[in-house]
Amino acid sequence: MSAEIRVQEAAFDPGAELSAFTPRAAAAGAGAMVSFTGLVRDLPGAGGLSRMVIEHYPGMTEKALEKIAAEAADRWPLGPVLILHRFGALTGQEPIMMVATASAHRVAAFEAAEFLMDYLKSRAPFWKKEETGDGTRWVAARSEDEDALGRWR
Amino acid sequence: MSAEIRVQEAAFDPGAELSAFTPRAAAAGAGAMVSFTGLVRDLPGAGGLSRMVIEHYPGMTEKALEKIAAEAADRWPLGPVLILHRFGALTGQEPIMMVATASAHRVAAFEAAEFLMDYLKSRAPFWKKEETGDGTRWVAARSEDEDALGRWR
Amino acid sequence: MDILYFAWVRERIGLPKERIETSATTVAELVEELRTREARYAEAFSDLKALRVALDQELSEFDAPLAGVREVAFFPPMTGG
Amino acid sequence: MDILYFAWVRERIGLPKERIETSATTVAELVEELRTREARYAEAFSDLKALRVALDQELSEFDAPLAGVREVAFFPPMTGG
Repeated sequence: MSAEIRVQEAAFDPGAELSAFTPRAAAAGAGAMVSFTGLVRDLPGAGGLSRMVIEHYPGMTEKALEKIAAEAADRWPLGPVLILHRFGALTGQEPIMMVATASAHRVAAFEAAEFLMDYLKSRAPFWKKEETGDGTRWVAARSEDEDALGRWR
Repeated sequence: MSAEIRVQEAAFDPGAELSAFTPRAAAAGAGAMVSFTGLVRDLPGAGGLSRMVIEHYPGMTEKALEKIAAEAADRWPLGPVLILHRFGALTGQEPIMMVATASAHRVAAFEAAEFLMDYLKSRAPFWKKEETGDGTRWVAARSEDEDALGRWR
Repeated sequence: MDILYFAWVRERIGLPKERIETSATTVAELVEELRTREARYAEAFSDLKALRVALDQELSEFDAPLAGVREVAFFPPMTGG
Repeated sequence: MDILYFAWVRERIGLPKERIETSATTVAELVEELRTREARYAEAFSDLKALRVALDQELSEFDAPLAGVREVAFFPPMTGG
């Protein structure tokens, strides 16, 4: 397993990332690749989302993501792993983050991607703030996200 | 849900497909996109895989894939869905097929992609033949693939 | 009625498609009729558990009736993805 | 010891980082000390269940000892992804 971890302010194109990931997965003998991409939802209706600002904890963020990737590699036989997360100001419909996994078979690639997402949601120090026509608010953590970790214990 | 189903002989780039899929997902209000890509495994060792040939049942293939996509859309609130599968001769490390799903939340996007893959494996009329240094053989169906459908009943 | 063969079934029988006249009323009866034709058919249809059948491009069963069916396809379990 | 604040904790306290001298031996003691400082601290730390703490950039607990710790961070539950 070789993990590529990137925490960046710049926008990215999920397709370009998958194009770069594919030959690395293939060269590692993978038969299955899974990618997950999170997008800023452009909620319709009054006071729709106009902007999202993501704060993070430089230093701890990278350590937390490395740890999550290493734990995934302990549980499943993985080829390359990508974890990419933006911070700063984002507008509607922009990609927020992405993970990609590769393995010999599909179940391992799917499970590892879900594991990375579940841990990233509740254990990596990112905080989202939404700005709408009605004002700004910090996104509240959802108890379902904490509960999702139960699957992996 | 709008499903894009493609059965083609031509090679494709999973990244380019995801680049095209992303704005469609974002425009549909999706916050989560999942993609799965199957690759020809280039098995090392004596008689390694030199070529894969995929046969399919023109007409039935498209119908079966449309039906699987429609069933996924009945089960989860989905944005666009992509199912793309090659036939004909493929060489090592080439992408064989891809599915992509989009939904408001990650669990639906993941589950729908896994559902599409499980049904595609056992219910869409494709057959793989592997050519190695030792000769050619039709890939045998795996009982785990049939068992995987039990999750969705 | 058009009969289609795929993958190793096609290879064993030696052709992808043929048109036949039959009075078989079920898939199983059609298989019995084909088996008596030649050794290559008998061999291809020796183990029905290793085969799948589609009627007019829909997966079906060996005890299904053939009334109104225009296209029957025989093939091994699918291995896409 | 460096104390860092993130998200609404940072906003309520009004600064992202400060250096303090403390004789607190656990996170809980440190929180008590901060609460007595000013109303904005008392408010930020009013409900510990709504807070998380990291010691030297590792998630930790409020009853954890502070011996040897150089950086303490307080923040709400994470909402990445």
